[in-house]
Amino acid sequence: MSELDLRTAAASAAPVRRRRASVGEMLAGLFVLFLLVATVAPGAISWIDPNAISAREAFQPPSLAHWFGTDESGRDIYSRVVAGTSTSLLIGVSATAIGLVLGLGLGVLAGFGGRALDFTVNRVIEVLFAFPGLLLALLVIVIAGPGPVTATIAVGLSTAPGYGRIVRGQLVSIRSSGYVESARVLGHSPARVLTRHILPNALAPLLVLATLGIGQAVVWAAALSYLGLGAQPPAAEWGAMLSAGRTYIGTAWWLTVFPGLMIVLTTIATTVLGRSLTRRTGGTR
Amino acid sequence: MTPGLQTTNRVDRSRSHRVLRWLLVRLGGAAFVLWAVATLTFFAIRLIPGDPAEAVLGGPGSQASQETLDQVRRDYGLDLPLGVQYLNALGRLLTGDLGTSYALKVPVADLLSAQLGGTLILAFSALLVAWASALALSLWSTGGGRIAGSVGQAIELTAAALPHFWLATVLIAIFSSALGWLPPVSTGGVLGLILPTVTLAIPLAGFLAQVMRETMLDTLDAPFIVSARARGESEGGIRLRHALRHASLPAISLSGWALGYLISGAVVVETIFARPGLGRTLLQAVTLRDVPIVTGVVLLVALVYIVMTILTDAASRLADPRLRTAEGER
Amino acid sequence: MHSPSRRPARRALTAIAAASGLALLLTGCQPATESASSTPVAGGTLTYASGDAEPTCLDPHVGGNYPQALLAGQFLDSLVSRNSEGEIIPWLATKWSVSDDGLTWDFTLKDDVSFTDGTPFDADAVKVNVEHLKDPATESSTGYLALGKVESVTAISDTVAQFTLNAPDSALLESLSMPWLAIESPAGIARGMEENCQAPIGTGPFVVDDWVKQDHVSLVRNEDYNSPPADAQHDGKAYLEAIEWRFIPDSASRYAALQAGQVDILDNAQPDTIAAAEKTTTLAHIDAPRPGASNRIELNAGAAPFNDPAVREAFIRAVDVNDGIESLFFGSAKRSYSPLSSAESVGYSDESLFTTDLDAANALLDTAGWTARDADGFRVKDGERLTLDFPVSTNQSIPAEQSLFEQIQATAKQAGFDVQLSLLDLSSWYGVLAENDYDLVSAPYTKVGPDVLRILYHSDGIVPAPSGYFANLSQVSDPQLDDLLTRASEISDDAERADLYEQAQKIILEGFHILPLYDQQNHFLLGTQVKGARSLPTVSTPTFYDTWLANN
Amino acid sequence: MTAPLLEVTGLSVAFGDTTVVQDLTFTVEPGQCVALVGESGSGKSVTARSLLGLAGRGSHISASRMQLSGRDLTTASERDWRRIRGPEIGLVLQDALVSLDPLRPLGREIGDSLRLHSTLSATAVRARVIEVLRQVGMPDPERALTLRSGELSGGLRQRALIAAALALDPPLVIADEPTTALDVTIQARILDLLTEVKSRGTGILLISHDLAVVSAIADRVVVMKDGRIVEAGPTRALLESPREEYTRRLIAAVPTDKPRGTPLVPGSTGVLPARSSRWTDAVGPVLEARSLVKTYSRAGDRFRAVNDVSFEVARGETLGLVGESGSGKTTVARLALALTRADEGDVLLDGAPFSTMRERDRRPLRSRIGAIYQDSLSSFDPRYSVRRILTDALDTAPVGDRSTVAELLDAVGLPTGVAESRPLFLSGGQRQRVSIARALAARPELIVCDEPVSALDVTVQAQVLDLLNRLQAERGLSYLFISHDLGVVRHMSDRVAVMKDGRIVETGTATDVFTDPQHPYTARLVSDAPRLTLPS
Repeated sequence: MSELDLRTAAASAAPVRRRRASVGEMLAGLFVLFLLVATVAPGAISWIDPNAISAREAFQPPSLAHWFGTDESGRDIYSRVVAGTSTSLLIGVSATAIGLVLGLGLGVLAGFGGRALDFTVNRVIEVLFAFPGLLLALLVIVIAGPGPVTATIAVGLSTAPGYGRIVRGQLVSIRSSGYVESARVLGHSPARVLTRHILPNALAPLLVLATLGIGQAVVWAAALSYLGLGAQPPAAEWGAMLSAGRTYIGTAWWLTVFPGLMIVLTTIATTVLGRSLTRRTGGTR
Repeated sequence: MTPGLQTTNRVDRSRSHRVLRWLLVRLGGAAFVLWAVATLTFFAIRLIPGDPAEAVLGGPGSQASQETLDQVRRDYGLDLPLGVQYLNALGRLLTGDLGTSYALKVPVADLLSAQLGGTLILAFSALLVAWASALALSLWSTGGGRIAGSVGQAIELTAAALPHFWLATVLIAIFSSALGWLPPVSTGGVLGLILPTVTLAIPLAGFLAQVMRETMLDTLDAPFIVSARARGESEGGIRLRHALRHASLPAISLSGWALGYLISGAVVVETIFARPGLGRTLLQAVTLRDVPIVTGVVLLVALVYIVMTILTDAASRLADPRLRTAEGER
Repeated sequence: MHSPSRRPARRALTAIAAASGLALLLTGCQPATESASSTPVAGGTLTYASGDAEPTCLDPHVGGNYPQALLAGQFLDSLVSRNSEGEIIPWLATKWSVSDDGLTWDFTLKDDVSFTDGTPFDADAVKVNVEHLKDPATESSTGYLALGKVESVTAISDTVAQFTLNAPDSALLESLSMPWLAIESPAGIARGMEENCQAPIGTGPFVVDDWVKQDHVSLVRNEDYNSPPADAQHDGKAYLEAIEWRFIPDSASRYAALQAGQVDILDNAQPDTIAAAEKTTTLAHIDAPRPGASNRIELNAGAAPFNDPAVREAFIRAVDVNDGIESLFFGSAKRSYSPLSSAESVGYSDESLFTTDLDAANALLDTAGWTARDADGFRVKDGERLTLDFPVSTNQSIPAEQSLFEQIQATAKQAGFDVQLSLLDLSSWYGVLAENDYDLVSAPYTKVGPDVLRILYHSDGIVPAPSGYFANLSQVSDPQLDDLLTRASEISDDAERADLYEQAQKIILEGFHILPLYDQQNHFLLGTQVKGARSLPTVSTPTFYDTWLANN
Repeated sequence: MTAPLLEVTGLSVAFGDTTVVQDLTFTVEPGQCVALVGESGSGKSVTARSLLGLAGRGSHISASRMQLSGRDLTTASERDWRRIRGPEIGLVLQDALVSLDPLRPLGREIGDSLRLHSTLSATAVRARVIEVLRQVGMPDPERALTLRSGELSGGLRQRALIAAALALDPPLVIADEPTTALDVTIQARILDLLTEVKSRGTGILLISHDLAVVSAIADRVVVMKDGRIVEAGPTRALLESPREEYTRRLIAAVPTDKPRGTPLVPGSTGVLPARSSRWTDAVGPVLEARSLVKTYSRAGDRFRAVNDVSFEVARGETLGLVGESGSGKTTVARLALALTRADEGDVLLDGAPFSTMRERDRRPLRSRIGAIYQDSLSSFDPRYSVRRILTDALDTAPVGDRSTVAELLDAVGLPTGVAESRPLFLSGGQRQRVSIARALAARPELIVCDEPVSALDVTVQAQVLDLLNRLQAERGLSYLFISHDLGVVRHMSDRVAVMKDGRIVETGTATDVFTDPQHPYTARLVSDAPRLTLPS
């Protein structure tokens, strides 16, 4: 209980309070839609080459021609923000996926592997928890060297114990749940109970949690980029853009504010959607 | 015939025994985790490509002579078999020796013990501020009807989504550059602590407020609140005497996690606000690949984290008697 | 310019002094109260914000990099210094003479100077310092290389130290003027490296009081100071009571702290803040370009495709840097067309070689055989893409410079070059260079005088020195050039030497081995309450001996 | 006759457009106990809370008259209410574990009312709390001050809760289901306590779903259904000669003292799977438990949840297993189902080993024992519809002898339309029927019923019990029927085993055990069980 992952606490504590999509949820949905379009077809919503350099047009404040202004090399920030969506989201999503897969592995081992294995995995999770977030990521970077791939793996790895604990908790509670017991009473085989009851019921909330996790993964990855250990310029990754723009905060705020805003909005939107999903699926518990 | 207080007598008799047992289990667990962290870090560090001796001399560019390399290997015990090195490292660890920094050539333990205080002061003041503001926010947002609820939720969400480095930039721009109220870099005093503390506290407060608000709403739905109201308790009294306590429980138990989160954040915040501390030391060590320092920081943070979880665990047990009685039934 | 945080010393070298003074430029509005407060006031603490890496050792003998030099100037004195005209002037040594064969130097020392630990400064101390620098265990790099021709030092008397050389070295005085060869207390040195690194003991105007790692170094006034250099404005102890030397790595925070009055002076000023500061009445600007080489991109002639001079020329014709320098540096950096810093009087420029001409570049590449282009628009030859690896050290290139490289990448693409930028930490960057795994590289090099050219372009520099560093990153190997540079380093006639260096620079420029960008940027911003701050005309580090604070 | 203590005329409570209480009229005299009786959704609890001004956010309350001791409550402001709650009306809720703040010691919880409504000093508050705790029969009240509700047993918690309501000695106490979820023996003590409170002149408004409980203490009964009064009158008159159909159904549904096999739903035909039926002639028992022992560790101690338990269930027979909470009933059920392994002893199915086999070998046999649980909802996979739940169970039935989903639903009296619903959206009774249908799917010989009707309203309980009886008669099923409710067990069982502290203290035919208990514990249990007796 003491190391209860925050997101579960926030997510599972939310009882079924509303059914209809709120304004917030609709706005979040719209923003996520924007992100998806920006990822799949950035050309559809931006028209300027995100890497087109024009030194003469550097540091232009937001205008009709450049909605978010231009950066130090005269590149259009709006186009770069759109172009950066796929990179940033890719990092966020893959990091979450890595965390999820590792967490699932740990959780399944603990949840099904018998007492000794459960004990061992729990200790492993405890140990991993003792490297808080960014620290584990930095350790990974020391070992593997900086870069976007390492950063992704590092962030993924640092989220794994959280997911592992949640998966284990889910599995343990489902395994002792009434419906698994009644399936056993009916004489169904363990394999059938596992595939038809335990896994589906354990995975659904996990995927919802993952939605919540993507936002935080984007933030951590951006932090690594900011420290110069993640994605690197001229890649149009939000954290890297922010990092590059921060030098000019005194003279050109738009270099910093817009990529930062994207990170914040992405996190908010995924959290809102994740929570709304929790509420919707949580009702069937 | 009236049932006696036999249940409570049993609780009494075994209480001290149980507290001791709990403490032993926790300390044992802590020792194990520390050992595992040390072991894991020791072997993980060996995964770093390249010769550690070369790293001591400044990396692959140094092209140090074989002689120098051998000398360094002997100095740092790198010529011994891995198992012996490991045991040596563990042995040194037990005496509080974390090795010698590659870059600074000073004992890591001395270096870090000087840095630990700054980080802890920062982390704890941020924890305190986050705690207080989360509590205030959730009290307000659960008490003021639907609009306050929505606004409260929006504030929590936004706060939790703010990256430290961005927040720091914006806060400096506003409070130092534009308004000139607060110093942008550490002064060593309280004034310089404000901006870094706030930077770290805001996102955490967002997280905590989410949890607190949910707990508070659940608490306000609980039958004992009806009981309290039926005694003539006012809304303020309900919040103060009942809801507040319940809402702080998850926040207490999350404090261990929160401290880890804050130390992570300190890496960025200490660099931006030029505060001395573990985070900044770590970042510099990472860029210099100063392995002993990285290892030392990781171990130290793990230690802090473990101590903190034991403390929060104890605090939770103090604050919530249900935890003490529930223990045995597992 | 940023200096590397480790082993940078290898790049910072002494040189034969070309008598070019360092421009000390004080720009920004001088406050109207200037005349009223022109009498120095003693007392107060100056807060210095350094954006350079925190040194790992305060003893500049160990390693020897720019961050160390910045600090060492406050508590160590050198034997000699330079004035703003570039002439060597007395400091701890009052006079010196050289034998006809150029192999024996006698330095006469001040006789009333003591180190701050009470140890008297004498010829023995000089001997101990030189031996310390030449001892491999010291791990000296800069000082070691600078004393390469010095065989030994003998104490003729308490006040006369005799240097014995194995070859004539007209750069000796300039070498000795550098902070990396400053004189420390023999007793201090004897404490061992670990202790000496924490607080070296010198004769300087300030004393290291405390070093709080990751935060600051406290320097307090040396109340008994009596050995200022000959060009100092006053005698006796410094005006300032103390200096708090803070490390503030984040440039935006550093500037914000200066604006807020939290610090009095900062280094590594970012271009946009320089521009902003110049518009204010409360901040002033010191532009002190470092001596030695200009900031330039080296084209590695040691490997394909730049082993073909036509490809080198095509690259230089293809890229456009002028607009970028103008916009990224907000007018604070002037375009250079020379291998040498503008601080060097013998610098030779040829702007005509660097005019951008995309057609010419394309034509050159066509004739060089890079005729085909692939789907991405990059040129190919024998199935090989025209790729240029450009490792960039994040420690040595400020953000504006990194942006400039991105712009180079973009303009080079038009001609069909695929420039691959990779941002690396220092040790990885050295690694890549050591493995000859680069085509383009920018490696600033600080050294007094044109002798820097010998280090950078003599073919000896292609082979790593025993210290491991090789300086000839463009891998120019030209016997004629080697000859010119060797002769120049030993010749004593100034005019003749200037001529040799001009020939050498012509060869370098016309061979399209380098793309000069600008001087090594070295900007300080300071509050106008700081009076009498200047940079030493040796390696442009600031000195605060004459400095005082107006409002305190 | 003096003015009534509480007088309510034409009380209506609405939430938005939904009216949950309509036109309610009743009075409570000092020293009188009036019971509001109704099933879930009848509006009885909302009524109780409206009287405290606590109906909740969004409620709209109207009444032509609502007076407490002659004082008009309809115009009371929130401030007025706060002065009424506590000194004028005390409230006792169900289950003190959640009705007292688990984080605060009793002394503070009970003392709160005194602190809020009096100017007593801390010492005086403490003295009064001790006094009132003593009054409700709390042993060692001084020590109890420092305890939290979680550290007390259920009965003591409830006493503390009553003490909190009595602290200011209010003229009226509203008790909302004060004994639900308590064991019978403790329930009896609490009812005694309330009777004592009443005798001191305090008026009591008792809210309950349980006519039997009510009959023990109430002077008047108000029967509610769907927010309206169905019938009201003095307890004796109402129970003896109910005028309304619904009241009659309610009374009929109480299983206590209804002979085995009589239908509890008026009008349905009775079925009597008498012990003499042919099913019992088969050789040997269906299920036999021999000397079962199961040990758990709690708080460092090991204790025997099940201690040397033996019983057998004959074919076609119902064995009732009755006991209070913690007596080990559910553990016995789990052992019988071989869901946990016994430390000692074994379970035989049709004379062959069942519990000692390997799980793999036992699996084919499992279809012969079915199970029904108290919380049927949690025994369904939340993602499954009724149809999937049943087809999932049908897979384990013997091939060639499989019912269809429709047949199963029909057998338990559910419309086929239910098949596509998810259990979450069904009523409690419907869920339990689905649960029974699932148990039937595999064509078991024996069904273990663990508190199958405890969570149901009494009329629904009656229907489910009737259904179980009918199915037993039709299919010759055997039941191991576990319940804490003596009335239910007696009504359902041929033979009864009484459990206490992990042991079976008495076994015998239902009639023998209940009419002539041999063990003192059984005797106490029987005497404490509430039945529809009339206040004498």
